[in-house]
Amino acid sequence: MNRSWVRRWLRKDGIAAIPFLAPSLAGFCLFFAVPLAMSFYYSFFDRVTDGTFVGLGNYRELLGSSSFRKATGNTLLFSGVGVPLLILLSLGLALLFNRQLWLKSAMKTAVVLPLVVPIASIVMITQIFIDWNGVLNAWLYRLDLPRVDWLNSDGAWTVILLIYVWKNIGYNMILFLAGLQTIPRSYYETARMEGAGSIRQFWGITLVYLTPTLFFVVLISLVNSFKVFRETYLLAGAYPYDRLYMIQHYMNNMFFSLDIQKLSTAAILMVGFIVILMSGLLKIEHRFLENIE
Amino acid sequence: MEVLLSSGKRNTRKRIVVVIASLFFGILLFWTLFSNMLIGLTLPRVVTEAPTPGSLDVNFQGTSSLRPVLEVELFNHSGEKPTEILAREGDVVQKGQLLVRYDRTAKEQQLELEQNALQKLKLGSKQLQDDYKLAARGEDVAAIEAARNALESLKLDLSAQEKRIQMLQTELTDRTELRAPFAGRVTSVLAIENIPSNGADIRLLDTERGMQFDIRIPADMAAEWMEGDAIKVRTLGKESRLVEGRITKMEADSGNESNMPEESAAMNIPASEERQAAKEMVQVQIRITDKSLRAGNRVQVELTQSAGGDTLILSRKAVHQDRNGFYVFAVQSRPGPLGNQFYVSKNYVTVIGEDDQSTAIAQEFWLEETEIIVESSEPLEDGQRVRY
Amino acid sequence: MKKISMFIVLCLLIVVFTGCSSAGGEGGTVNGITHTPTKQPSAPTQATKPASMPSPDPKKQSTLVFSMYKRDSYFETAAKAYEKEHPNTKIDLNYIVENTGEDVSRAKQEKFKSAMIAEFLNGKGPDLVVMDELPADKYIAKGLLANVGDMMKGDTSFKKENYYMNILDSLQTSEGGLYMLPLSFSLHTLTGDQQLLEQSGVRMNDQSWTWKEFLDTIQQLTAKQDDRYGFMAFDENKLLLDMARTDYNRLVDAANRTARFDSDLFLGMLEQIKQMKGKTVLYYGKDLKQTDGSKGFPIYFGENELLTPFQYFHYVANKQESGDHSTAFYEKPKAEGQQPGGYFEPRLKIAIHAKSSLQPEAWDFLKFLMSGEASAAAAWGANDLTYKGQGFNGTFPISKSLYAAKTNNMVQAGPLQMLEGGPVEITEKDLKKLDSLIESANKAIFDGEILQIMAKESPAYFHGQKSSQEVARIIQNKVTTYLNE
Amino acid sequence: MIFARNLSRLMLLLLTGLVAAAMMLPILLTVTNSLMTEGELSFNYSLLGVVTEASAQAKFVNLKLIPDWVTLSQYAKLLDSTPKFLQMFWNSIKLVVPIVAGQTAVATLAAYAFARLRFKGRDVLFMVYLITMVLPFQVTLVPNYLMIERLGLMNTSGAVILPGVFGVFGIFMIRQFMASLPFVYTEAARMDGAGHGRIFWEIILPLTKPGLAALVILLFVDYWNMVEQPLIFLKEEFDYPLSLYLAYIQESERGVVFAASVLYMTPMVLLFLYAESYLVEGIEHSGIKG
Repeated sequence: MNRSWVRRWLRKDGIAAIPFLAPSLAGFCLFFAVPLAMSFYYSFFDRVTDGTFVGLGNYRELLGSSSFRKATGNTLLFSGVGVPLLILLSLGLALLFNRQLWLKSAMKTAVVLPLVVPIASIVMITQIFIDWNGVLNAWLYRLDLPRVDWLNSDGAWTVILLIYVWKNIGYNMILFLAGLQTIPRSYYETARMEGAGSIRQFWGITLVYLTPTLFFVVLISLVNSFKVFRETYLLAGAYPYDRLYMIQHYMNNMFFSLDIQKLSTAAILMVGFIVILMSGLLKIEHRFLENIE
Repeated sequence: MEVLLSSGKRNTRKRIVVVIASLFFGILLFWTLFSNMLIGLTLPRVVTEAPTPGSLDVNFQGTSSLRPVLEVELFNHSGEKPTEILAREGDVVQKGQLLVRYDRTAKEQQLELEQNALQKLKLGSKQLQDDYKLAARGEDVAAIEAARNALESLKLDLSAQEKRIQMLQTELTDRTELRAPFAGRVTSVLAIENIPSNGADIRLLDTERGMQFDIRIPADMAAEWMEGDAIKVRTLGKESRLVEGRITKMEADSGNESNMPEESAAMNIPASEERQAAKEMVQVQIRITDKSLRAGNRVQVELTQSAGGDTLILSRKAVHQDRNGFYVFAVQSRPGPLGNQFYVSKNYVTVIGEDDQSTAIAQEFWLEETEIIVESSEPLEDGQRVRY
Repeated sequence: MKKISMFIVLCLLIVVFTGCSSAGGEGGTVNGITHTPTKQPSAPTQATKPASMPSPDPKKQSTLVFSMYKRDSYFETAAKAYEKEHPNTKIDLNYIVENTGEDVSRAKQEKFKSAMIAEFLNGKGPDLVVMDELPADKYIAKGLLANVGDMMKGDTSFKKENYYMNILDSLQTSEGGLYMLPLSFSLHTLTGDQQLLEQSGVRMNDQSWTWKEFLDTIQQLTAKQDDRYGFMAFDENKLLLDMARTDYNRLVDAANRTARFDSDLFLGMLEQIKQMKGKTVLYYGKDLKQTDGSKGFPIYFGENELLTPFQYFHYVANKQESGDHSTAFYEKPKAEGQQPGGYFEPRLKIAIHAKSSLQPEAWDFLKFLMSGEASAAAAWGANDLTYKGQGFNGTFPISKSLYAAKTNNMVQAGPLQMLEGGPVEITEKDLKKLDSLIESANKAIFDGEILQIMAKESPAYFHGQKSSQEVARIIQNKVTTYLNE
Repeated sequence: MIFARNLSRLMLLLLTGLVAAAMMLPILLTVTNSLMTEGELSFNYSLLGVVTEASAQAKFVNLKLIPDWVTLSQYAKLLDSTPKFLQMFWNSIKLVVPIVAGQTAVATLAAYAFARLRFKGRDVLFMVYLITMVLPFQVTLVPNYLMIERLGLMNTSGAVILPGVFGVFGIFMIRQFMASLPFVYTEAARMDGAGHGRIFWEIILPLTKPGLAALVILLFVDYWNMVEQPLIFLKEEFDYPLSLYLAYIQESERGVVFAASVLYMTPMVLLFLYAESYLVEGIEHSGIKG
């Protein structure tokens, strides 16, 4: 009975949604939806203006490009390793900081601080470490090992991964902390009274109620894993070491080659991938929402 | 309990953060205003003007001093000392006017002597005439001859003596006076009373023929002139006025400036040889027949020429010169954080003409509505920021 | 329910409609600045190449937009002069930086590149643009630039004999189109003492030599005598760039998207450059610094970039001071079988937007720029040694008559006062020599991503940090990535 | 029992301490380096990015945490002789504050619709929203440029602020927070006949406080760090925000880069310290009982 009532008023929400959605929708159409639609349109033409329709020609060409495939593979690898790693670490930290802890506040600040470090400093400090004459090579020298050109070796990949994790861990932690606050303490109390252990509590309550946040964090981490391009670009230029050559490099280079078709096509492919990923996540979220209803 | 405590702690922390934040922003705000002011003060201050369109009458002014066309020195040939000097410097004299009287006594005494000698000779001649009459009656031919000879020679002596006296007499009138040989003006009196002079006593100027001077004039300005044309000349001095002159001679300037030591033909430009050299000059001789003018008087030739049609007039101080030519400093405004900021931009210009106040430059696009720097508290450079 | 779906449909419609109409031919006004407000959005604006260039309608009010990265006073002067002559045409000069000094970080350059891409691809963009900072080949490949070569041919009032056509002709693309006109250029040459080289008895032919032959020649020369070095290059990297440029087609196969930087050819270049260091080849940048012998290296050949005629005399005078009395200019080595002729570097390359509705006006203005009628510089002096900030006024102009006027000024001004040493007389004979140098130049110095990648990685080898194979492999990888994008 | 608990606490402290130290290292480096003299900096880092001869074996960049001589000269130089810096600092404020305020407002409203209301096409629309968040800047630059130009926003701060205000991040984030709020909270009000406006304002909004705090922090950080938009859409350097000064700091200004970084970071750190208390303010404290 209760359920059908909910469904009924939900159906009426359409009109109610308009005032809430209108301001956002107007701006969104102007600044995001139109450009997105145009990108989509570009991906089927051979030129931006006065182009002829080439159907899937751009897509075929793109998939035929070995550099694009390389970029895709590298991006998948980087995000595939980086995102889970980041989420695990930040969730762990958030859980840690959600408890009573000495000097909690100071440490929390310490974890969040990398977020505010400007790119210029990040790049410079990274260079101090990985330059040919940098600190890492100085240590190697002391160990009587030959120097390494970090930016042109597989080490660069690790370095970028470290930068990514270091920089975004605070970001995710903030999100998780905020997410954790939405879980009513009473749930834990009830669970504790029912005799559930802390691990059971984590799986049963924390993780379940954190699902929407988690969904969000996954996507943001993914977006941020793309954004680490800025640092990579400043460190290694438009054509970095093979392993570092990500989809963002490809897109950036396509942009400066005026190849908007390939750029748009690559973007659309990327969007397609993300849509699939998100549909999965949304489905999980729906299940969760139904759960808590 | 714990919640209350921690929220109390939180509030203190928040307060601390707020205090630090306001301190931080306060300092930055203060510094923003302060440093802008400070920088503003250290900038060189400039005075500007906007070039006004119009044609500048390019003035040429050449000054020169007059020299006479004819001037003679009058000497005392007697060698006597002047007793009375009638002429004074600047006197306008008529032809034949007495100028100086010289000492007559020596001459008069000599005349008296000579006259006495003549008297003596005349007495002697009576004797000889008598002798001759006597001898003529006789038959002694030789005696007659001798007597006649003696008489003849005495007659010669007599006439010679008479001539001498005559000479002395004319000398007495002529040489003891100095008279003007022509109408003119006494330019200087050199004779001094009672002191015999060796040189000229009076310098006399022929006013009929007038004065003349040489001057160098830019060729383009003199282009319309021919020899014989009239020209206005300004006299300098207390009573400056315009007099009419006439061109007597024109010749292209040899370029050798050492030839003309006197005049200072100048376009009123900062001494810059390059500029002078750039202008072709013409050497002009102008004669003035104005009685009131004296030699050595400064005269000035003023010429005006409209410089081009499309010119802008600028203060002369605003135009500078370097190796590459003339330039001005324009003020360029760029928008800055607190209003506009002004920068110096150096621009080369084509100078068309100048007078002592202003310079005419060729109209150029960027000069429209541009402020040109006239004065600056410090030497300027291209691109420098200034305030005004 | 219905309303919601209506709303969404409406929104999507807006999206699609605006998307399409914007993507179609763009000719609309923006902020009321641009010209031709009436243009069918869907009308193809594909530049129909006119058989003969129509002269601009003098009665039409038009505003030419002229974009460039760096402010150039010559353009400002010229624009104003042109506006005065053509009261109905306004020139709107857009530049990003006052001078390159304020953009050390190249942020503004990135901005300029991005903005130009956005404008061009939206079918707007300037009518004229200075291409020096932009990847011209990409613009040409996308058909964004008009073929000025055609305009030139179609314009009867354009007097070819007044321009260095050898320069313009050699800037044509392989299809014969000419998309950019340089307003000026510099010359890249070798210098040597003619007498000395003739006396040495080593046979050489600078008209046709390749780098290999050239380097062989040097080796022969240095084998004979002991106190003279062979060749003073600027540094290893520049030498490598020069060598790679001549053999570019053997290193890069753009059509098949393959690079051969791991080949023996390239490895050979790298190794040869390093091996010859010392007796045969000296490096200006490093060796001169180390020995403090500012002039003290007797050499057979030096390399030189002449930016102005002044530099020619300056260089000859300098050599004279150090004892070379018959300095002659030689052509730089070229690829095998290539036509004789020296190298030049085009500067201030200007292109016309293919979709500009004001092409006749733009061409007319470009013609005006090329003629140098508005050039204010009277003569070259010691201050004009560098290209920096001099723009058009500093370097060799593309206009022959302007060049003649300038050199004439130089002769008129009398002996050139050098920064050091005595004044140098400028004679007609010298100018003739220089003329032939200009007239024979027919190889443009080009740059590109591939050469930049190479130049970035190779110093590690020259400084002994990595082996040649390692460097070659990295270059090969990166270039392959580039080619396969 | 107590001992074991203390031990585990100690272990935890140690662990987090270590993590924190590692995280802090670059920031410490920045701060301490900002207190060095320019001479010391250039001595330490002169070899950075220089291709040295292989023979120069033992020459390395000198990493130093403690300055030889503590000085504020970098700050003095930055504030005194770089008026551009301060100008850009205020520009950043002028750009970021409206964006954060605007996006928070717009996003909260939209998020409510996405999270608490149900209408047809909601999920599709939301998906479209999300997609735009993922696209790199270059992809939409060309159409965006056109749009901004058409709206007459080119070279005005509006070109940066407006797209920022309508950014999707906030919607997404707040939606997730609102979605996870149990429906029971609003059901009672709903039964009482409260409209969506009231529910939003009186119940949901107070409950999303931690989320809003997180949003403000993250938005501030994101937009404080933005580089591309202002670079492309603003023309004059005096309109540029501080992020551009730092992202493209010049070689000659390396002596002040650390000081500039410290000043650059300060507002964000202060904001975090301030908002942090809201961030951890659990639901129990917000006065609503379930």
